Amino acid sequence: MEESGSASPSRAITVHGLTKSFGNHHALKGIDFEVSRGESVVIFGPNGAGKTTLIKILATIMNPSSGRILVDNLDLKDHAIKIRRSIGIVTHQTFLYGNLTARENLEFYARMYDVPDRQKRIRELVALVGMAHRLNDRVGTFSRGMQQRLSIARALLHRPSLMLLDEPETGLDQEANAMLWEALRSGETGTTPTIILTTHSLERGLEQCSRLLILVQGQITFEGSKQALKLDDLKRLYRHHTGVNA
Amino acid sequence: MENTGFLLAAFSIVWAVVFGYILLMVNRQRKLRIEIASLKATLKEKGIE
Amino acid sequence: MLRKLLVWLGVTLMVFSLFLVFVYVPTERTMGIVQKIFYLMVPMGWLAILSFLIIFVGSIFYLAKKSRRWDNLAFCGAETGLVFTTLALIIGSIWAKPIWGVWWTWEPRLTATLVLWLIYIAYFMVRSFASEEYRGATFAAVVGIVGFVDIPIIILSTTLWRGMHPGPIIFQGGLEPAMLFTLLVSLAAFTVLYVLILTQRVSLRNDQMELARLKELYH
Amino acid sequence: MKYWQKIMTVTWKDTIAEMRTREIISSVLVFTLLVIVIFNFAFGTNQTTLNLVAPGILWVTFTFAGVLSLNRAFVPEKEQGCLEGLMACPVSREVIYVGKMLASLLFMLIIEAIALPIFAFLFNLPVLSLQIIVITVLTTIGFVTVGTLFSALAVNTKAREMILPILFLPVVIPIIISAVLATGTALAGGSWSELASSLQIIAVFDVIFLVVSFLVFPYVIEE
Repeated sequence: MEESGSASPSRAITVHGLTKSFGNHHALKGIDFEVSRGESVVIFGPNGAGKTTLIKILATIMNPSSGRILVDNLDLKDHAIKIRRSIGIVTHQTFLYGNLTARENLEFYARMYDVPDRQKRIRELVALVGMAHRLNDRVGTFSRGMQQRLSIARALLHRPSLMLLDEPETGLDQEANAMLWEALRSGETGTTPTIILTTHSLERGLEQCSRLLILVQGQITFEGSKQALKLDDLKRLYRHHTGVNA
Repeated sequence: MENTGFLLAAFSIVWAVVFGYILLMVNRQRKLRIEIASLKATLKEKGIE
Repeated sequence: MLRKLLVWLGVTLMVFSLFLVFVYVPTERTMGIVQKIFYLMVPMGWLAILSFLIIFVGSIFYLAKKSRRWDNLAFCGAETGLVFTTLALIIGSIWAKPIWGVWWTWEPRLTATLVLWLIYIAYFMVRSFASEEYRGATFAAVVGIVGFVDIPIIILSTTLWRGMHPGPIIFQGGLEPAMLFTLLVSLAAFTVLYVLILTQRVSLRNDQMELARLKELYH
Repeated sequence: MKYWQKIMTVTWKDTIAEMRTREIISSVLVFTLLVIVIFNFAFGTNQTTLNLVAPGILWVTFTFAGVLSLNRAFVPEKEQGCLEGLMACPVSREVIYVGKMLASLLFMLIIEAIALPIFAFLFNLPVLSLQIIVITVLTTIGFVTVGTLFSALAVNTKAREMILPILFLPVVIPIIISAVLATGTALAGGSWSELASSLQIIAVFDVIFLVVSFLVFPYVIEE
């Protein structure tokens, strides 16, 4: 994470020939793409296209069936533990324990990620997500929205240089969603992180990202930068590739 | 020769089960092969495989 | 070709072993003719353990390579193993009745076989309870590995439990040469039979998989 | 050193979560007491009979207590995807296994530490000896090494409450046998050397399954 701003304009992520099978079901059928440092890429696709599988593989939660993935020029297979240090994840699940307080949850993850100066960092983040007043309450007593805010704090604790956002807007209210992007853009994590986002919302994806991929049935069917695209074009494009209205 | 019955029972049970199992397998495989062949033919007609 | 050879070898060995058991080998003095079940019981017990060795090998390679073929091997080993372990239990109780006067006795080897049988059952249960088939295969592989490693400990503990010393309990002074020879031929005959059955089962399972794949294509 | 810190962090997390609700310890403890009382009805109050069946009662009780508490070990991890959160942490999978195992071990030992005196009291038996404590600790280690592995497996299946005992019980039979034997010998006033063979089997089981579970655990939680 410290070296993310280093001089070499190298890539943050290289994915080559990635496949993933669950028994006879092929969730990802040979995926190739690259992401530069600091870039934000959005992946669109209908349900069951393999978006979540892809995110889980990048997060090293799931093992690919074949293919090669480099993160910061390190092979994911050989350097999983090192790479995990630089990854932050927000999904519709919060990864928080209902029986622990907000502080205990953050403290737990802070320890797991070797966050220096834990207490200060925790205070910083709960202030950022507006949860300071509930720090010592059990997470199980929180509303869904509050849990999601805390989940953002959890993901940012270790100042990740690569953010994986798997449909983050599910469960996040408008305000919390804005807060998340604000935090990512403001350099709260040190430098602007590389972002990979999956979402159903074409508007939000287009707004937040510089490049987009469309994933259909485990294959990337479209790849392009957003410059040339207006929302209407994207909608047409999406329908063309997926056969579904967005 | 007392207990010859037990000896014969043991041998016949083993052989009955073993042959039963083999027969079951051969039978199932024959049916499977027929099914596979017909499915392959239909798939070919449809031009999938 | 090889298979045909194996079939002939198996049939020859089997006939020869039957001849040895029923005609050639002398009847043991204290237990009488029923002692001859021994030549059936030992091969069954051996196949029960050999099958678990196959499950073990198949499971390890499946976890390492995630290739369907290794899971198939482990699964087929488990099924044939279950058949032979069940037979070992049945023969054990046919053996127990004339010798001890009861159908079931907690004799160490019989007890160990029963525990092994329960682990075989667990192997199939975990498969059927898994939410997806591929996960079931992984979980079964874990059970296969744990179960195999457990076998020596099970044998040790059941022996200790009945207060018997490990070692042959059927013959105090070791086997007579004629008996040993008969036993070895029986073991060889059943091992060849086992290989034939296992390969047949694997080929059947491959066909089942092929059918499943074709059906997937069809839909 | 870092390795141990992470392991202890996982154990610490489980422990404070348990302290807050006492879900496992209190429910399993009540269950244990009920089983002991029911066994008392089943075998009557004849002290000679009780001496004979006491080791069996003790280990049947602890075995089922183990199944019950291990069944809960991974349930909190499945809520809100916490297991995935753990897997995304910069630690090897084995850290998760050892951390959770130590927490389960702690809970089981607490339950046993409370149940044993009650057992001694109700059955009028000297089970609070060093010998029996050693047997209990060693056997419990065996329970949780295999149990944690199977618990992680069971939580990913349908009918998870059913699958754990079906897997767990046959595998731990060797240590239950040995624990019952050793407890019987210890209650009869046997010496350490008379316990040696049983304790050896339990210890060998512990070591082997610690290693095996350590090695296969990653496959259980990864897809």
